[in-house]
Amino acid sequence: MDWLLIIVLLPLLAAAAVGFVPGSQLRTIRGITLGASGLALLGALIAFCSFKVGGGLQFETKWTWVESLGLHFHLAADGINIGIILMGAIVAFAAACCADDITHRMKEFHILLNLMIGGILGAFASMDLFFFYFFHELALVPTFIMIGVWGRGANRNYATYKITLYLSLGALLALIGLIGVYVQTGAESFSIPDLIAKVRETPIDEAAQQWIFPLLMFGFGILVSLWPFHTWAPLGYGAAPTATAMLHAGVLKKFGLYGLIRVAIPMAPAGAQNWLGVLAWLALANLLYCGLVAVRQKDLNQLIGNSSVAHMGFIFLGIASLNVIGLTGAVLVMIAHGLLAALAFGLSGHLYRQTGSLDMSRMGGLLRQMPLAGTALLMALLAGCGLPGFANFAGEVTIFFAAWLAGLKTITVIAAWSALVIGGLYMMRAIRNILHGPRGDDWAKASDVNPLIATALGLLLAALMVFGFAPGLLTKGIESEVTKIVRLAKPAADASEAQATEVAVR
Amino acid sequence: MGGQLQFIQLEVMVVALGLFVLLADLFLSESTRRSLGYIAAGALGLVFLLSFRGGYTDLADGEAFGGIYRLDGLALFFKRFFLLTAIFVLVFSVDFASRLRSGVSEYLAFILFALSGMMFVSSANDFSLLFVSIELITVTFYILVSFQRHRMHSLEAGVKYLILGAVSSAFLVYGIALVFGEAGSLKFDVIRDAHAGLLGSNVFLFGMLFVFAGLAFKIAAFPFQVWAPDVYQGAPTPTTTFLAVGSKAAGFVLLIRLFGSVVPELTEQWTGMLMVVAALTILYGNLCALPQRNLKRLLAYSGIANAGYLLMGIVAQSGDGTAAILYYLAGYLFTLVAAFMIINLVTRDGEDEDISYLAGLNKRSPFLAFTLALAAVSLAGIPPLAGFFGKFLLVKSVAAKAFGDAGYFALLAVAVFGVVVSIYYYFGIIRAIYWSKNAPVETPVTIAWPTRIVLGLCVAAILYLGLLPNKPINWANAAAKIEAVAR
Amino acid sequence: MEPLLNHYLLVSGALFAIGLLGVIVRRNLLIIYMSLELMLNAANVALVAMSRFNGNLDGQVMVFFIITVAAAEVSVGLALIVALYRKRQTADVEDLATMKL
Amino acid sequence: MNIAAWLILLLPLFSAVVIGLGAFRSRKVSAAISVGAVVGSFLLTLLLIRAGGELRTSVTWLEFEGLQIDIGLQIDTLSKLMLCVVTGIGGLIHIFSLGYMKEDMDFSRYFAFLSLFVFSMIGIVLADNFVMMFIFWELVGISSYLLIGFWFDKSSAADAAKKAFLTNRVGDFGFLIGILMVWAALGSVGFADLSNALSGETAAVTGLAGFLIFCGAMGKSAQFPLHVWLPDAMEGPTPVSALIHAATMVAAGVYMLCRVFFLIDGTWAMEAIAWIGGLTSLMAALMAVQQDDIKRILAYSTLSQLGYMVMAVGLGSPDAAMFHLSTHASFKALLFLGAGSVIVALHHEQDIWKMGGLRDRMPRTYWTFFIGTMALCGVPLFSGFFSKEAIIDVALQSNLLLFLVAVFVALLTTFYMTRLFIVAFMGEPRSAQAKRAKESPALMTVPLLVLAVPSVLAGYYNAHAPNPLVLCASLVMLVFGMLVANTVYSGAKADPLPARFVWLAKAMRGRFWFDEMYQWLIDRVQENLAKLAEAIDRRVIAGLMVRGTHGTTELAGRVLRLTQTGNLKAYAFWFAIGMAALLVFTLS
Repeated sequence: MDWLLIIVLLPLLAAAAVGFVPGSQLRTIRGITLGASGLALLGALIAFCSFKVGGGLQFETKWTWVESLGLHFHLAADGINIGIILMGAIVAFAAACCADDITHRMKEFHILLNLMIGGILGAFASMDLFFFYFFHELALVPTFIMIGVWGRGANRNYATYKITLYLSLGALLALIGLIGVYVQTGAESFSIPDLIAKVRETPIDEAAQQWIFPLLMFGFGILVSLWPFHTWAPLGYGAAPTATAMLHAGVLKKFGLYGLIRVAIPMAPAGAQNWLGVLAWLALANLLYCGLVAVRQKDLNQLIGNSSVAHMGFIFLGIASLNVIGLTGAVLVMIAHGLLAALAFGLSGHLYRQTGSLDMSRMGGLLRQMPLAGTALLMALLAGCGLPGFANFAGEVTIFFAAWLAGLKTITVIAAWSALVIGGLYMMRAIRNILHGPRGDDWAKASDVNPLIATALGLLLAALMVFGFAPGLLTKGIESEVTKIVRLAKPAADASEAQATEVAVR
Repeated sequence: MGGQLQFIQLEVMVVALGLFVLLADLFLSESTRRSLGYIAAGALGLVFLLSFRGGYTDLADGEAFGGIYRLDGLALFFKRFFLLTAIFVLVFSVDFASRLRSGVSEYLAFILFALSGMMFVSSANDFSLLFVSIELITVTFYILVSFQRHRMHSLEAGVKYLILGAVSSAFLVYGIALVFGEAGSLKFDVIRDAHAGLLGSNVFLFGMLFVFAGLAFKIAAFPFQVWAPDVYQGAPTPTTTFLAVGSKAAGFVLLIRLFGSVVPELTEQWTGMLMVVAALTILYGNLCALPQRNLKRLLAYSGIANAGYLLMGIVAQSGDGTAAILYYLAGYLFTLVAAFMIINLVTRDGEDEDISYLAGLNKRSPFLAFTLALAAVSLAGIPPLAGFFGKFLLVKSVAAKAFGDAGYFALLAVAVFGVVVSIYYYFGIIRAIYWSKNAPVETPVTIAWPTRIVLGLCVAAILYLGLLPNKPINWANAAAKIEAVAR
Repeated sequence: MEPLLNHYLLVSGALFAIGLLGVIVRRNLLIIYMSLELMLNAANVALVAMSRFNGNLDGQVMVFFIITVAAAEVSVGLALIVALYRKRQTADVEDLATMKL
Repeated sequence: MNIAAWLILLLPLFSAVVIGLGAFRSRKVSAAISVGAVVGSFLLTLLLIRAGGELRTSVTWLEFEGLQIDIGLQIDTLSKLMLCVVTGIGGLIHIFSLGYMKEDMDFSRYFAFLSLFVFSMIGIVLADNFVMMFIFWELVGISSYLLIGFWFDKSSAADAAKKAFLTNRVGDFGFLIGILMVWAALGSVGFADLSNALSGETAAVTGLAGFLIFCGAMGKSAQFPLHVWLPDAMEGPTPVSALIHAATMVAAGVYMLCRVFFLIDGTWAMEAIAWIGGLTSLMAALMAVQQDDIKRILAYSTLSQLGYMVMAVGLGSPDAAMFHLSTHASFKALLFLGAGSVIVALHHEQDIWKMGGLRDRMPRTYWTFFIGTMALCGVPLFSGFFSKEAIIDVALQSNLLLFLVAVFVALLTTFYMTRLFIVAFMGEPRSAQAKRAKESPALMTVPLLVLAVPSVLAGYYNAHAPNPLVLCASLVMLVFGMLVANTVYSGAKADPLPARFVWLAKAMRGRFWFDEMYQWLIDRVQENLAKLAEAIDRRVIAGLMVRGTHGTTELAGRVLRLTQTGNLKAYAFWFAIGMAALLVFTLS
């Protein structure tokens, strides 16, 4: 079965379907969105369960789109993206559940929401560079509009402009890099498998790699809020409607990281050798600096936003390690963080609806006031500071091992400090201010989550814990693919790493 | 001679149509005169269809009138392009007729005459034909621009275009004279063979640079762009559309033919200059558009920027680059027609074209709001629309030319910067449509059905060029296969 | 002394430069227009001379085209200037700056 | 047997999950599940001990080339002993809690957390590799956080929980780096593999790695300088203090050191560990002398005893440490539960100066508390005597200075425990609550009685004939301490010490101002760094760089636009200039 095609098409068809429903039929509109994302989730689950580890590309759909340029509509899953697609589908469903806070111009919102979901799933399912980029933009544009029209707060306009310009800049830089890959390989195809096959025979000219890699690194990096291009993220998420923030922070943002792993490293390994050192330091800046900034935040969304930026540091660090452990850990954290960010923004969205403010100094005792939401938030914040049992921990600890193995020792030490202590500090402060202590005065009438949102949050939590208890479900597939990438990037890796282990044992 | 005339059958039909319109004006009553534009548009549609007729396309790659007229893929592409533009502009003119006050039929006729000039330009294979047809366009445009004689803006724009256009013509002519002096002929075929040996001759270079300046004026490239904002703003909106699309495309067909096919060695030598011009054009257009609130002026600046992007295709000096220009222009045609038409409809009762008139448009007419937003998004180069794919092809062609060269990277960097800046102001348009308050006008917009059809066609084309580019790219590639470009 | 091509070119170049200068410095539209004619005629001089020295007539044919086109241009241009004068009672370009920035 | 081992681990988890998902509905069911789970684990532990022998079983959690992380169980003498302590004492404390928490509205939540804690603690005990130990290490940290902050509506409890967690995190940071270093050096994280790797000619890992690993223990076992959280942790319910902060969690650090003793043995880390242990025991004992809160006195006493154990490990005798750990677990749990019984009877009054005369009103509590005190002071034939002797003996063998410290701490221990005992239980009641106090119900006193048994007898399983010198020294200290305390406090209405030793008493009461110092450090360094980062973020990156770029761009647009003067002559002029520029550009 072409599960991926179904998964990607369902939300897009739902967008079209919503377009034909009169705007007054709110229930029908929500039903369509929920149904489509629910079915997509079901499809993703089936695909995930029937996925064969090490079986190469699966669930392929490949249609030629532009013959003369070698563009194909090519969807396929391997060990790396199957997990991300599942995560995306879960978050999409959860976002659809949490989208009921939008009542004004609801029809348009749901069209955009469905487009965004379709774009997100398509971006991660695409094996063709052009569609990879195309679907990302398809998801990005609704994001801008949703923040602009349905956003919140006084900073909305500025936030909309900032996020639009930043992300466009990042996407364009990456696009130039991708075009560079296409032009330089001479494969006359945008298909990633074709390109990889080609560079395996004849790598891209090293001088060109020195251009391609930084273009991709900074282009994709901007999309993922790499320091110092990160300030759009807390601002944008603070202004975004709940569902948008969940989808963007959770899934869409991972696109850049996915691109780094999927394209930048295998295509420009020589460039990577030169630039990954820089990336490692920038990753550290993400972790340490944004962690420190997060400590100072008074607004819950700003805190989640900054901590989410800080968490990106782990993933960058894993990528910068450029070994099997690190890349696997990076993908694992991508998935874990996706679920977590969606959870956190879903909850903050619920809180925002109660009083229209997320000022933490005015909260307090919400664990008593709203036990379900409070417990979920407690778990989310704990997962955010790396508690075992949640998937984040598995990924983060793996990345520490990888970074140490890669010889990034100073960075690992500071990163561990940032993660364990500073991360703990701001999360604990948040728990203390929001959930613990006497109840804030404004919150007397706040109500707990409704069953629909509770389902969404429960689903996210469950996924986090399933992957936390059994990360092997994901890592086996990831590892088998990542190994190929590492081998491509470091042809001598097998020998040298074995040697390293040998030395270590001696 | 009769055999040669069939090469120019389309042009003859267009001129005849123009004369017919002028004559018909005498016999028609005031009320039916309004629909004359639709009749002319319908007739042009027929001509457009005739251009696909086997008997005509069989003439492809042929030459006539001693080789001064060439009918190849490129010419054919542009003839159809201009025909389509003119059809849209004619329909548009009917919408605009009430604001012209007098001489509607003449206005239509002049559009047709300008169109014939453009169609000749696309086949020009000799400097004399080039000059005459380009002047045919320019002179008619002097009239078209200043057609609203009761409006000071229109007259002022006309005078500015007149003087500066004449200056550029003078440069063009002087350049032609110098080139003729060195190459000994006005024929492109002769110059093509001779130019490699003339690269050291300053007179030749001088001449070609003057010719380039004349054409750069047409496309509003830096440093010959200053006229565009004033003229675009002052001219009647259909004229502006025709100027922005048709006249610019006429400049590009000549640039492609001259610099792509006739003097490729010179283009190679001038790559640096072309890159600088392209980069500065992009920068100037986009930066000046930033604080702009008059929509027509905004689109004028954006038009300057787009000329810069299109010049990247010339810089690429390859079939791919040419194809990219064609693709981009095709997308540009539909986007700009839609944008200008809607701006006209929205500001119909207003003093000027201030962006604040867009407020509440999505309530006044969701269709117009959506179409204009789509046009803005396409101009901003965001997938999956025509503008994105065109920019994608342009960037790809430049990257393919020399990836890894710092100069080319600088050009690409400027292009990226320009696109980001442009997203800012295009986004401003979308913002004004969808979420700005205090709408000055709140009555629904009435749209005539032919206008509706044209807008619908534009939307369809913008989406088609963005979503299903397979066939259009093949057409563009086929049209781009002209002599000497296949380097 | 037999006149050489360069002499003709010098004359035409000077004419062109004078014309351009006129366009830039003069304020009256009519005079600017005359300067433009000067620039076109500079090209004519060059073409005729080139034609003579190249030994073919293409250039002279071109001159006819130019003269014709210039006539058309003048008729349109003068009409325009007249219309403007009627509206504003002035032919000074300095007054033509309602659209800017 | 494998199944039994897994069940020991998983029963409490099952309980926690079931109670958690049951969403705290039925109090009775929740309590029954929780108690059943821990008792079940205890019985299974006994089964394993009866079966004897060692057992190893594991499943893979994460696997890479060069890094395999298992969830594996290692059952040997060490872990069996610790399992006994955790599940046995844990079980009694569960039962005690039934009575203690009876009135609480969050009864079920309490038992869910308790089960979660037991699960995590068993995980640490059974872990057969570093990463698994780290995982459960963190889980113990979080369950302790949840339990300390159980009454989270109270700001002090919430703050204490936060403090405990963060202080532990600092230790965990060292632990993690230590694990990474060991892994990098030896290529594995499994204890068995590491031990094999070390068995050859290779020496131990570096002292730094050893010390970093010890940092983890420093946090969990509240060793100087990370000891500050433990006294505050007394904000939690008293059974929690007994379970976590006396018997099990704080002992985890010592247990871990014993588990990885083979790694650190012979490095300079050993010395550091010994000194830190000694210093902690001394400092904590001094602080205990001037506390008035019954639970705090016990908390400092715990610190001090933990210092003993850590010192023993540092001096190369994990056996003595484990010995003291097991005896200490029972009598300290007993003391805490006794204190809990008193606190409940006095309606949550914890100040010993508001007690007094409880001997007659709460006889069972009194007698069991007496046994606990005796054991802690190291009165001969009580369990504490043997284990403490063992440690002092080790100190005597290897480090005279630490021996003196240990002996002095023994004196202080006797002193403050006698003070506590006399002030709280003897004399006349000094408050209305104390007068009305009644003996606690059987649900609470039975665990006390049960715990009293090992408090007396636990020492015999490992009893050795004491070294005469050590015996003399400690007996002298014991008698001296009791006498002094008796003279000072017998019949006293308020503490006379502050009047006599003003500064010393102040320092002791002020806990040597560690909290203030840390607070200062946090304010000065951490907060200022954060402020700096935020300022940079706001001013430099979001301000100067982002808004600056935006502003410059916009300004450039506005300036460039000025060329568009609207003046035709200027346009012609630009045209000419442009032409000239192009000429210069192309022809030069």
